[in-house]
Amino acid sequence: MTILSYIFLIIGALFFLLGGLGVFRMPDTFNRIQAGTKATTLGAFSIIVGVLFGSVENHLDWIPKLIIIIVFIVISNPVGSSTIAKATYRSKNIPDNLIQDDLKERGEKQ
Amino acid sequence: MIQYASIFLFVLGLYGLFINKNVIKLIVSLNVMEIGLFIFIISIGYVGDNAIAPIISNTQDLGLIYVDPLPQALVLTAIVIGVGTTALALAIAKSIYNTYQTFDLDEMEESA
Amino acid sequence: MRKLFGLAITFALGLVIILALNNTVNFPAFGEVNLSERISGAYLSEDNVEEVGSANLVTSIVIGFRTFDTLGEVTVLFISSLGVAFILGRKKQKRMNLNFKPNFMLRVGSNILLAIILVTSFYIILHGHLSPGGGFPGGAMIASSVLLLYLADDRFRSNIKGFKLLEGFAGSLFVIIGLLGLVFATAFFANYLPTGTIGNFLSAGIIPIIYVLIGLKVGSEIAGIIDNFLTEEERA
Amino acid sequence: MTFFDFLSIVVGVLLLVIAFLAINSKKLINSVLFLSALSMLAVVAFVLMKAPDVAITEAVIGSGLVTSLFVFTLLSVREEKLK
Repeated sequence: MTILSYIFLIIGALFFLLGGLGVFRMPDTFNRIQAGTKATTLGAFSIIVGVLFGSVENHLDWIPKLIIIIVFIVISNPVGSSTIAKATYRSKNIPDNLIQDDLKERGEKQ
Repeated sequence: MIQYASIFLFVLGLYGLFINKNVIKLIVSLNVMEIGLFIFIISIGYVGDNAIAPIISNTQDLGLIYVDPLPQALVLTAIVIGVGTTALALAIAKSIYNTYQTFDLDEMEESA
Repeated sequence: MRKLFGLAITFALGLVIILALNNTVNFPAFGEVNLSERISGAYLSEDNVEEVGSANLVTSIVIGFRTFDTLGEVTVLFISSLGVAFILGRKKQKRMNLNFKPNFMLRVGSNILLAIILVTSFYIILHGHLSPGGGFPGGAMIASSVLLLYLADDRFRSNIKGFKLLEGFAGSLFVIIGLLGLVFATAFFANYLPTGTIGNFLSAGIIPIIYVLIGLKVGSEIAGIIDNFLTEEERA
Repeated sequence: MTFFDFLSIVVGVLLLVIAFLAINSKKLINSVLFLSALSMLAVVAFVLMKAPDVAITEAVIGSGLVTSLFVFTLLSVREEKLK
Protein backbone atom coordinates (compact mmCIF):
# COMPACT_ATOMS: atom_id res chain seq x y z
CA MET A 1 0.00 0.00 0.00
CA THR A 2 2.76 2.43 0.90
CA ILE A 3 4.60 1.84 -2.38
CA LEU A 4 1.35 2.39 -4.31
CA SER A 5 0.76 5.67 -2.50
CA TYR A 6 4.33 6.81 -3.26
CA ILE A 7 3.84 6.01 -6.96
CA PHE A 8 0.69 8.14 -7.09
CA LEU A 9 2.38 11.00 -5.20
CA ILE A 10 5.28 11.02 -7.67
CA ILE A 11 2.89 11.01 -10.65
CA GLY A 12 0.98 13.94 -9.13
CA ALA A 13 4.14 15.95 -8.48
CA LEU A 14 5.29 15.31 -12.06
CA PHE A 15 2.02 16.62 -13.49
CA PHE A 16 2.19 19.70 -11.27
CA LEU A 17 5.70 20.34 -12.59
CA LEU A 18 4.51 19.97 -16.19
CA GLY A 19 1.58 22.29 -15.54
CA GLY A 20 3.81 24.98 -14.06
CA LEU A 21 6.25 24.61 -16.97
CA GLY A 22 3.36 24.93 -19.43
CA VAL A 23 2.15 28.18 -17.90
CA PHE A 24 5.61 29.63 -18.51
CA ARG A 25 6.27 28.19 -21.96
CA MET A 26 2.93 28.36 -23.77
CA PRO A 27 2.44 31.24 -26.27
CA ASP A 28 -1.07 32.61 -25.60
CA THR A 29 -3.78 32.65 -22.95
CA PHE A 30 -5.86 29.72 -24.17
CA ASN A 31 -2.88 27.38 -24.25
CA ARG A 32 -1.85 28.58 -20.79
CA ILE A 33 -5.31 27.81 -19.42
CA GLN A 34 -5.01 24.35 -20.96
CA ALA A 35 -1.66 23.71 -19.27
CA GLY A 36 -2.58 25.37 -16.00
CA THR A 37 -5.84 23.58 -15.34
CA LYS A 38 -5.88 20.23 -17.13
CA ALA A 39 -2.44 19.13 -15.97
CA THR A 40 -2.97 20.34 -12.41
CA THR A 41 -6.40 18.69 -12.19
CA LEU A 42 -4.78 15.34 -12.87
CA GLY A 43 -1.89 16.22 -10.55
CA ALA A 44 -4.11 17.11 -7.61
CA PHE A 45 -6.26 14.08 -8.34
CA SER A 46 -3.34 11.64 -8.20
CA ILE A 47 -1.80 13.28 -5.12
CA ILE A 48 -5.08 12.90 -3.25
CA VAL A 49 -5.42 9.29 -4.43
CA GLY A 50 -1.89 8.69 -3.15
CA VAL A 51 -2.79 10.13 0.26
CA LEU A 52 -5.93 7.98 0.23
CA PHE A 53 -3.91 4.81 -0.28
CA GLY A 54 -1.49 5.92 2.40
CA SER A 55 -4.25 6.63 4.92
CA VAL A 56 -5.95 3.22 4.59
CA GLU A 57 -3.78 1.73 7.34
CA ASN A 58 -3.76 4.41 10.04
CA HIS A 59 -6.29 7.14 9.31
CA LEU A 60 -9.52 5.59 8.10
CA ASP A 61 -11.50 8.70 9.02
CA TRP A 62 -9.63 10.78 6.43
CA ILE A 63 -11.13 8.87 3.49
CA PRO A 64 -14.57 10.62 3.25
CA LYS A 65 -12.92 14.04 3.52
CA LEU A 66 -10.46 13.15 0.75
CA ILE A 67 -13.31 11.98 -1.50
CA ILE A 68 -15.13 15.28 -0.91
CA ILE A 69 -11.93 17.16 -1.84
CA ILE A 70 -11.67 15.12 -5.06
CA VAL A 71 -15.29 15.98 -5.97
CA PHE A 72 -14.62 19.66 -5.23
CA ILE A 73 -11.52 19.81 -7.43
CA VAL A 74 -13.13 17.83 -10.27
CA ILE A 75 -16.07 20.25 -10.38
CA SER A 76 -14.40 23.57 -9.61
CA ASN A 77 -11.37 23.36 -11.93
CA PRO A 78 -13.22 22.96 -15.28
CA VAL A 79 -15.83 25.57 -14.33
CA GLY A 80 -13.12 28.06 -13.43
CA SER A 81 -11.09 27.41 -16.57
CA SER A 82 -14.14 27.75 -18.84
CA THR A 83 -15.08 31.03 -17.16
CA ILE A 84 -11.54 32.36 -17.60
CA ALA A 85 -11.61 31.32 -21.27
CA LYS A 86 -14.93 33.11 -21.79
CA ALA A 87 -13.56 36.25 -20.15
CA THR A 88 -10.47 36.09 -22.35
CA TYR A 89 -12.68 35.82 -25.43
CA ARG A 90 -14.72 38.83 -24.38
CA SER A 91 -11.67 40.93 -23.60
CA LYS A 92 -10.64 40.75 -27.32
CA ASN A 93 -7.26 39.35 -26.36
CA ILE A 94 -7.54 36.28 -28.62
CA PRO A 95 -4.66 35.08 -30.84
CA ASP A 96 -4.65 35.82 -34.58
CA ASN A 97 -4.16 32.25 -35.77
CA LEU A 98 -7.49 30.98 -34.50
CA ILE A 99 -8.74 28.40 -37.02
CA GLN A 100 -12.31 27.89 -35.86
CA ASP A 101 -14.42 30.33 -33.83
CA ASP A 102 -17.55 28.55 -32.62
CA LEU A 103 -18.69 31.35 -30.34
CA LYS A 104 -18.72 33.80 -33.26
CA GLU A 105 -20.82 31.43 -35.36
CA ARG A 106 -23.32 31.19 -32.54
CA GLY A 107 -23.67 34.94 -32.59
CA GLU A 108 -21.90 35.84 -29.36
CA LYS A 109 -20.51 39.33 -29.39
CA GLN A 110 -16.91 39.76 -28.40
CA MET B 1 13.79 35.86 10.85
CA ILE B 2 10.11 36.09 10.03
CA GLN B 3 9.66 38.47 12.94
CA TYR B 4 12.00 41.00 11.30
CA ALA B 5 10.13 40.57 8.01
CA SER B 6 6.84 41.35 9.77
CA ILE B 7 8.29 44.53 11.34
CA PHE B 8 9.51 45.69 7.92
CA LEU B 9 6.07 44.82 6.45
CA PHE B 10 4.47 47.13 9.02
CA VAL B 11 6.95 49.89 8.20
CA LEU B 12 6.41 49.38 4.47
CA GLY B 13 2.68 49.93 4.99
CA LEU B 14 3.53 53.17 6.79
CA TYR B 15 5.67 54.20 3.81
CA GLY B 16 2.70 53.50 1.53
CA LEU B 17 0.53 55.75 3.69
CA PHE B 18 3.12 58.53 3.30
CA ILE B 19 3.74 58.47 -0.44
CA ASN B 20 0.40 57.50 -1.97
CA LYS B 21 -2.22 60.03 -2.96
CA ASN B 22 -4.90 57.57 -4.09
CA VAL B 23 -7.62 56.58 -1.63
CA ILE B 24 -7.71 52.93 -2.76
CA LYS B 25 -3.91 52.74 -2.44
CA LEU B 26 -4.18 54.12 1.10
CA ILE B 27 -6.61 51.34 2.03
CA VAL B 28 -4.26 48.76 0.47
CA SER B 29 -1.41 50.18 2.58
CA LEU B 30 -3.55 49.90 5.70
CA ASN B 31 -4.17 46.24 4.86
CA VAL B 32 -0.43 45.63 4.41
CA MET B 33 0.18 47.15 7.85
CA GLU B 34 -2.55 44.93 9.26
CA ILE B 35 -1.00 41.74 7.85
CA GLY B 36 2.42 42.71 9.21
CA LEU B 37 0.93 43.26 12.64
CA PHE B 38 -0.85 39.87 12.57
CA ILE B 39 2.35 38.01 11.68
CA PHE B 40 4.22 39.87 14.44
CA ILE B 41 1.65 39.00 17.11
CA ILE B 42 1.62 35.34 16.04
CA SER B 43 5.43 35.26 16.10
CA ILE B 44 5.42 36.38 19.74
CA GLY B 45 3.71 33.13 20.68
CA TYR B 46 6.08 30.81 18.77
CA VAL B 47 7.86 28.66 21.31
CA GLY B 48 10.36 26.58 19.37
CA ASP B 49 10.86 24.14 16.55
CA ASN B 50 9.66 21.16 18.61
CA ALA B 51 6.37 22.76 19.70
CA ILE B 52 3.07 21.65 18.19
CA ALA B 53 -0.24 23.37 17.44
CA PRO B 54 -2.47 23.88 20.50
CA ILE B 55 -4.94 21.04 19.90
CA ILE B 56 -5.09 18.21 22.42
CA SER B 57 -6.85 14.85 22.16
CA ASN B 58 -6.96 14.03 25.88
CA THR B 59 -5.66 15.47 29.10
CA GLN B 60 -2.55 13.27 29.17
CA ASP B 61 -1.27 15.30 26.19
CA LEU B 62 -0.84 18.41 28.32
CA GLY B 63 2.74 17.48 29.14
CA LEU B 64 3.83 18.19 25.56
CA ILE B 65 5.13 21.57 24.41
CA TYR B 66 2.53 23.77 22.74
CA VAL B 67 2.76 27.14 21.08
CA ASP B 68 1.12 30.00 22.94
CA PRO B 69 -2.63 29.93 22.15
CA LEU B 70 -3.41 33.43 23.46
CA PRO B 71 -1.95 35.49 20.53
CA GLN B 72 -3.72 33.16 18.10
CA ALA B 73 -7.05 33.80 19.84
CA LEU B 74 -6.48 37.56 19.65
CA VAL B 75 -5.53 37.50 15.95
CA LEU B 76 -8.45 35.19 15.04
CA THR B 77 -11.02 37.81 15.98
CA ALA B 78 -8.91 40.72 14.72
CA ILE B 79 -8.86 39.29 11.17
CA VAL B 80 -12.67 39.18 11.02
CA ILE B 81 -12.88 42.73 12.34
CA GLY B 82 -10.37 43.74 9.65
CA VAL B 83 -12.93 42.79 7.01
CA GLY B 84 -15.49 45.08 8.64
CA THR B 85 -13.14 48.05 8.83
CA THR B 86 -11.91 47.52 5.25
CA ALA B 87 -15.52 47.37 4.03
CA LEU B 88 -16.35 50.58 5.89
CA ALA B 89 -13.29 52.33 4.42
CA LEU B 90 -14.21 51.17 0.91
CA ALA B 91 -17.78 52.41 1.38
CA ILE B 92 -16.39 55.83 2.37
CA ALA B 93 -14.11 55.75 -0.71
CA LYS B 94 -17.13 54.97 -2.91
CA SER B 95 -19.07 57.91 -1.51
CA ILE B 96 -15.98 60.14 -1.97
CA TYR B 97 -15.98 59.14 -5.62
CA ASN B 98 -19.66 59.98 -5.94
CA THR B 99 -18.96 63.48 -4.64
CA TYR B 100 -15.67 64.39 -6.39
CA GLN B 101 -15.56 61.98 -9.41
CA THR B 102 -11.98 61.02 -8.54
CA PHE B 103 -9.95 58.93 -6.09
CA ASP B 104 -6.92 61.23 -6.11
CA LEU B 105 -6.44 63.53 -3.13
CA ASP B 106 -4.75 66.33 -5.15
CA GLU B 107 -7.49 66.45 -7.79
CA MET B 108 -10.05 66.49 -5.00
CA GLU B 109 -8.44 69.61 -3.58
CA GLU B 110 -8.45 71.35 -6.98
CA SER B 111 -12.11 70.63 -7.63
CA ALA B 112 -13.18 71.76 -4.17
CA MET C 1 13.49 61.43 -5.08
CA ARG C 2 10.75 61.96 -2.54
CA LYS C 3 9.93 58.25 -2.69
CA LEU C 4 13.57 57.29 -2.06
CA PHE C 5 13.75 59.67 0.89
CA GLY C 6 10.55 58.20 2.37
CA LEU C 7 11.86 54.67 1.91
CA ALA C 8 15.11 55.55 3.71
CA ILE C 9 13.24 57.12 6.63
CA THR C 10 10.86 54.18 7.05
CA PHE C 11 13.76 51.70 6.77
CA ALA C 12 15.52 53.57 9.58
CA LEU C 13 12.32 53.43 11.62
CA GLY C 14 12.18 49.65 11.18
CA LEU C 15 15.79 49.32 12.32
CA VAL C 16 15.04 51.44 15.38
CA ILE C 17 12.04 49.21 16.27
CA ILE C 18 14.15 46.04 15.94
CA LEU C 19 17.00 47.49 18.05
CA ALA C 20 14.54 48.70 20.69
CA LEU C 21 12.92 45.28 20.92
CA ASN C 22 16.24 43.43 21.09
CA ASN C 23 17.56 45.35 24.08
CA THR C 24 14.70 44.90 26.52
CA VAL C 25 14.50 42.30 29.24
CA ASN C 26 10.75 41.78 28.94
CA PHE C 27 10.81 40.78 25.28
CA PRO C 28 12.38 37.32 24.72
CA ALA C 29 13.97 36.38 21.41
CA PHE C 30 12.01 34.64 18.67
CA GLY C 31 11.30 31.01 19.59
CA GLU C 32 12.81 31.20 23.09
CA VAL C 33 9.71 31.81 25.16
CA ASN C 34 9.00 30.23 28.52
CA LEU C 35 5.25 29.74 28.65
CA SER C 36 5.08 29.22 32.39
CA GLU C 37 6.07 32.87 32.91
CA ARG C 38 3.16 34.04 30.81
CA ILE C 39 -0.56 34.10 31.48
CA SER C 40 -1.03 31.35 28.90
CA GLY C 41 0.59 28.91 31.27
CA ALA C 42 -2.54 29.12 33.42
CA TYR C 43 -4.74 28.44 30.38
CA LEU C 44 -2.71 25.33 29.61
CA SER C 45 -2.97 23.86 33.13
CA GLU C 46 -4.96 20.67 33.56
CA ASP C 47 -7.66 22.05 35.87
CA ASN C 48 -8.60 24.88 33.54
CA VAL C 49 -8.68 22.65 30.46
CA GLU C 50 -10.91 20.18 32.28
CA GLU C 51 -13.20 22.98 33.38
CA VAL C 52 -13.85 24.19 29.82
CA GLY C 53 -13.58 20.82 28.11
CA SER C 54 -12.59 21.96 24.62
CA ALA C 55 -9.91 20.04 22.74
CA ASN C 56 -8.90 23.08 20.70
CA LEU C 57 -7.17 25.39 23.16
CA VAL C 58 -7.64 28.48 20.95
CA THR C 59 -11.40 27.89 21.03
CA SER C 60 -11.29 27.39 24.77
CA ILE C 61 -9.73 30.86 25.08
CA VAL C 62 -11.98 32.62 22.55
CA ILE C 63 -15.27 31.19 23.84
CA GLY C 64 -14.35 29.80 27.24
CA PHE C 65 -12.13 32.22 29.12
CA ARG C 66 -12.65 35.40 27.10
CA THR C 67 -16.27 35.26 25.91
CA PHE C 68 -16.99 38.80 27.02
CA ASP C 69 -14.12 40.00 24.79
CA THR C 70 -15.64 38.06 21.88
CA LEU C 71 -19.01 39.71 22.52
CA GLY C 72 -17.32 43.09 22.16
CA GLU C 73 -15.61 42.05 18.94
CA VAL C 74 -18.86 40.78 17.42
CA THR C 75 -20.37 44.15 18.35
CA VAL C 76 -17.58 45.96 16.49
CA LEU C 77 -18.31 43.88 13.38
CA PHE C 78 -22.03 44.66 13.73
CA ILE C 79 -21.36 48.39 13.98
CA SER C 80 -19.11 48.36 10.91
CA SER C 81 -21.74 46.52 8.84
CA LEU C 82 -24.29 49.07 10.10
CA GLY C 83 -21.98 51.86 8.94
CA VAL C 84 -21.63 50.30 5.47
CA ALA C 85 -25.43 50.02 5.21
CA PHE C 86 -25.78 53.64 6.36
CA ILE C 87 -23.32 54.98 3.78
CA LEU C 88 -24.19 52.82 0.78
CA GLY C 89 -27.89 52.13 1.37
CA ARG C 90 -30.35 53.93 -0.90
CA LYS C 91 -34.10 53.77 -1.16
CA LYS C 92 -34.57 52.64 -4.75
CA GLN C 93 -32.04 49.92 -5.34
CA LYS C 94 -31.13 47.71 -8.21
CA ARG C 95 -28.46 45.09 -8.53
CA MET C 96 -25.15 46.18 -10.05
CA ASN C 97 -24.88 44.92 -13.62
CA LEU C 98 -21.75 42.79 -13.88
CA ASN C 99 -22.16 42.64 -17.69
CA PHE C 100 -21.92 38.87 -17.77
CA LYS C 101 -24.35 36.18 -18.91
CA PRO C 102 -23.73 32.84 -17.16
CA ASN C 103 -23.55 29.84 -19.47
CA PHE C 104 -24.90 26.38 -18.71
CA MET C 105 -21.68 25.01 -17.25
CA LEU C 106 -21.20 27.87 -14.80
CA ARG C 107 -24.80 27.69 -13.60
CA VAL C 108 -24.85 23.93 -12.94
CA GLY C 109 -21.30 23.81 -11.60
CA SER C 110 -21.83 26.66 -9.17
CA ASN C 111 -24.97 25.02 -7.80
CA ILE C 112 -23.05 21.83 -6.97
CA LEU C 113 -20.15 23.86 -5.54
CA LEU C 114 -22.58 25.85 -3.40
CA ALA C 115 -23.79 22.65 -1.73
CA ILE C 116 -20.22 21.50 -1.01
CA ILE C 117 -19.18 24.91 0.36
CA LEU C 118 -22.22 25.11 2.66
CA VAL C 119 -21.67 21.57 3.98
CA THR C 120 -17.98 22.32 4.60
CA SER C 121 -18.76 25.56 6.39
CA PHE C 122 -21.26 23.91 8.73
CA TYR C 123 -18.75 21.11 9.36
CA ILE C 124 -16.13 23.70 10.30
CA ILE C 125 -18.53 25.53 12.60
CA LEU C 126 -19.76 22.39 14.36
CA HIS C 127 -16.25 21.01 14.91
CA GLY C 128 -14.87 24.29 16.25
CA HIS C 129 -14.12 22.79 19.66
CA LEU C 130 -12.32 19.74 18.24
CA SER C 131 -10.32 20.83 15.19
CA PRO C 132 -9.01 24.11 13.71
CA GLY C 133 -11.78 26.40 12.59
CA GLY C 134 -14.90 27.54 14.33
CA GLY C 135 -17.51 30.21 14.05
CA PHE C 136 -15.43 33.01 12.55
CA PRO C 137 -14.00 31.19 9.48
CA GLY C 138 -17.21 29.16 9.07
CA GLY C 139 -19.31 32.32 9.00
CA ALA C 140 -16.96 33.83 6.44
CA MET C 141 -17.40 30.69 4.33
CA ILE C 142 -21.20 31.06 4.47
CA ALA C 143 -20.79 34.65 3.28
CA SER C 144 -18.49 33.52 0.46
CA SER C 145 -21.14 31.04 -0.71
CA VAL C 146 -23.54 34.01 -0.99
CA LEU C 147 -20.80 35.78 -2.98
CA LEU C 148 -20.58 32.74 -5.30
CA LEU C 149 -24.33 32.96 -5.94
CA TYR C 150 -23.99 36.66 -6.76
CA LEU C 151 -21.15 36.02 -9.20
CA ALA C 152 -22.63 32.99 -10.95
CA ASP C 153 -26.19 34.25 -11.44
CA ASP C 154 -26.77 37.67 -12.94
CA ARG C 155 -30.27 38.09 -11.48
CA PHE C 156 -29.69 36.84 -7.95
CA ARG C 157 -30.72 39.13 -5.09
CA SER C 158 -30.32 37.85 -1.56
CA ASN C 159 -33.15 38.28 0.87
CA ILE C 160 -31.59 41.08 2.89
CA LYS C 161 -34.45 41.29 5.38
CA GLY C 162 -34.03 37.60 6.18
CA PHE C 163 -30.32 38.14 6.84
CA LYS C 164 -31.06 41.05 9.17
CA LEU C 165 -33.60 38.93 11.07
CA LEU C 166 -31.18 35.98 11.33
CA GLU C 167 -28.40 38.25 12.56
CA GLY C 168 -30.53 39.88 15.26
CA PHE C 169 -31.88 36.50 16.35
CA ALA C 170 -28.41 34.95 16.65
CA GLY C 171 -27.00 37.99 18.46
CA SER C 172 -29.75 38.19 21.03
CA LEU C 173 -29.68 34.43 21.64
CA PHE C 174 -25.92 34.74 22.24
CA VAL C 175 -26.52 37.29 25.00
CA ILE C 176 -29.46 35.33 26.44
CA ILE C 177 -27.31 32.19 26.77
CA GLY C 178 -24.74 34.31 28.56
CA LEU C 179 -27.36 35.74 30.90
CA LEU C 180 -28.61 32.23 31.74
CA GLY C 181 -25.18 31.67 33.24
CA LEU C 182 -26.19 34.11 35.98
CA VAL C 183 -29.17 31.88 36.80
CA PHE C 184 -27.68 28.39 36.64
CA ALA C 185 -24.15 29.29 37.71
CA THR C 186 -22.40 32.27 39.20
CA ALA C 187 -21.18 34.43 36.36
CA PHE C 188 -22.05 35.96 32.98
CA PHE C 189 -21.16 33.39 30.25
CA ALA C 190 -20.42 30.68 32.82
CA ASN C 191 -20.29 27.15 31.38
CA TYR C 192 -23.32 25.58 33.04
CA LEU C 193 -23.82 22.54 30.79
CA PRO C 194 -21.92 19.27 31.48
CA THR C 195 -18.57 19.35 29.69
CA GLY C 196 -18.23 15.64 28.92
CA THR C 197 -14.95 14.00 27.92
CA ILE C 198 -12.42 15.97 25.90
CA GLY C 199 -12.36 14.97 22.24
CA ASN C 200 -15.97 13.81 21.90
CA PHE C 201 -18.36 15.59 19.55
CA LEU C 202 -20.86 16.26 22.35
CA SER C 203 -18.60 17.95 24.84
CA ALA C 204 -17.47 21.36 26.06
CA GLY C 205 -20.87 22.51 27.35
CA ILE C 206 -22.14 25.73 25.81
CA ILE C 207 -19.12 26.27 23.50
CA PRO C 208 -20.57 24.57 20.35
CA ILE C 209 -23.92 26.37 20.80
CA ILE C 210 -22.25 29.78 21.09
CA TYR C 211 -19.97 29.05 18.15
CA VAL C 212 -22.93 28.14 15.91
CA LEU C 213 -24.63 31.42 16.87
CA ILE C 214 -21.42 33.40 16.19
CA GLY C 215 -21.05 31.67 12.81
CA LEU C 216 -24.61 32.60 11.77
CA LYS C 217 -24.11 36.17 12.98
CA VAL C 218 -20.78 36.70 11.20
CA GLY C 219 -22.06 35.06 8.02
CA SER C 220 -25.21 37.15 7.81
CA GLU C 221 -23.31 40.37 8.58
CA ILE C 222 -20.67 39.84 5.87
CA ALA C 223 -23.37 38.73 3.41
CA GLY C 224 -25.18 41.99 4.13
CA ILE C 225 -21.96 43.94 3.46
CA ILE C 226 -21.54 42.14 0.10
CA ASP C 227 -25.16 42.88 -0.80
CA ASN C 228 -24.65 46.56 0.00
CA PHE C 229 -21.59 46.71 -2.24
CA LEU C 230 -23.40 45.08 -5.15
CA THR C 231 -26.43 47.37 -5.19
CA GLU C 232 -26.58 50.85 -6.59
CA GLU C 233 -29.07 53.60 -7.03
CA GLU C 234 -31.61 53.08 -9.75
CA ARG C 235 -31.40 55.60 -12.54
CA ALA C 236 -34.66 56.79 -13.96
CA MET D 1 20.43 26.20 9.38
CA THR D 2 17.23 24.24 9.78
CA PHE D 3 14.44 23.80 7.28
CA PHE D 4 12.28 26.23 9.27
CA ASP D 5 14.93 28.96 8.95
CA PHE D 6 15.25 28.40 5.20
CA LEU D 7 11.46 28.53 4.65
CA SER D 8 11.05 31.58 6.87
CA ILE D 9 13.75 33.47 4.95
CA VAL D 10 12.07 32.64 1.62
CA VAL D 11 8.60 33.60 2.88
CA GLY D 12 9.87 36.79 4.52
CA VAL D 13 11.68 38.03 1.40
CA LEU D 14 8.66 37.23 -0.79
CA LEU D 15 6.37 39.05 1.67
CA LEU D 16 8.48 42.20 1.49
CA VAL D 17 8.80 42.11 -2.33
CA ILE D 18 5.07 41.58 -2.88
CA ALA D 19 4.15 44.26 -0.33
CA PHE D 20 6.44 46.73 -2.15
CA LEU D 21 4.80 45.84 -5.48
CA ALA D 22 1.31 46.21 -3.97
CA ILE D 23 2.11 49.68 -2.67
CA ASN D 24 4.00 50.95 -5.73
CA SER D 25 2.16 49.49 -8.74
CA LYS D 26 0.55 52.01 -11.10
CA LYS D 27 -2.76 50.30 -11.88
CA LEU D 28 -5.21 49.94 -9.01
CA ILE D 29 -6.34 46.43 -9.98
CA ASN D 30 -2.73 45.18 -9.91
CA SER D 31 -2.32 46.59 -6.44
CA VAL D 32 -5.45 44.75 -5.24
CA LEU D 33 -4.27 41.45 -6.75
CA PHE D 34 -0.85 41.80 -5.10
CA LEU D 35 -2.65 42.36 -1.79
CA SER D 36 -4.47 39.06 -2.33
CA ALA D 37 -1.17 37.28 -3.02
CA LEU D 38 0.28 38.89 0.12
CA SER D 39 -2.46 37.45 2.30
CA MET D 40 -1.93 33.98 0.78
CA LEU D 41 1.76 34.25 1.72
CA ALA D 42 0.70 35.30 5.21
CA VAL D 43 -1.24 32.01 5.36
CA VAL D 44 2.03 30.16 4.69
CA ALA D 45 3.69 32.13 7.49
CA PHE D 46 0.87 31.27 9.91
CA VAL D 47 1.12 27.57 9.06
CA LEU D 48 4.89 27.74 9.62
CA MET D 49 4.35 29.18 13.07
CA LYS D 50 1.84 26.43 14.02
CA ALA D 51 -1.34 28.53 14.00
CA PRO D 52 -3.89 26.53 11.98
CA ASP D 53 -6.97 28.42 13.21
CA VAL D 54 -5.59 31.76 12.10
CA ALA D 55 -4.43 30.24 8.81
CA ILE D 56 -7.93 28.98 7.95
CA THR D 57 -9.52 32.33 8.80
CA GLU D 58 -6.98 34.33 6.81
CA ALA D 59 -7.29 31.96 3.82
CA VAL D 60 -11.07 32.38 3.67
CA ILE D 61 -11.15 36.12 4.28
CA GLY D 62 -7.95 37.52 2.81
CA SER D 63 -8.05 35.72 -0.51
CA GLY D 64 -11.78 35.86 -1.22
CA LEU D 65 -13.86 38.41 0.61
CA VAL D 66 -11.53 41.42 0.89
CA THR D 67 -10.38 41.09 -2.74
CA SER D 68 -13.98 40.87 -3.94
CA LEU D 69 -14.92 44.00 -1.98
CA PHE D 70 -12.04 45.95 -3.59
CA VAL D 71 -12.94 44.66 -7.06
CA PHE D 72 -16.61 45.58 -6.64
CA THR D 73 -15.65 49.12 -5.66
CA LEU D 74 -13.42 49.47 -8.74
CA LEU D 75 -16.10 47.96 -11.00
CA SER D 76 -18.85 50.33 -9.88
CA VAL D 77 -16.54 53.29 -10.48
CA ARG D 78 -15.56 52.15 -13.97
CA GLU D 79 -19.21 51.72 -14.98
CA GLU D 80 -20.00 55.26 -13.97
CA LYS D 81 -17.07 56.51 -16.01
CA LEU D 82 -18.45 54.84 -19.11
CA LYS D 83 -21.77 56.64 -18.86
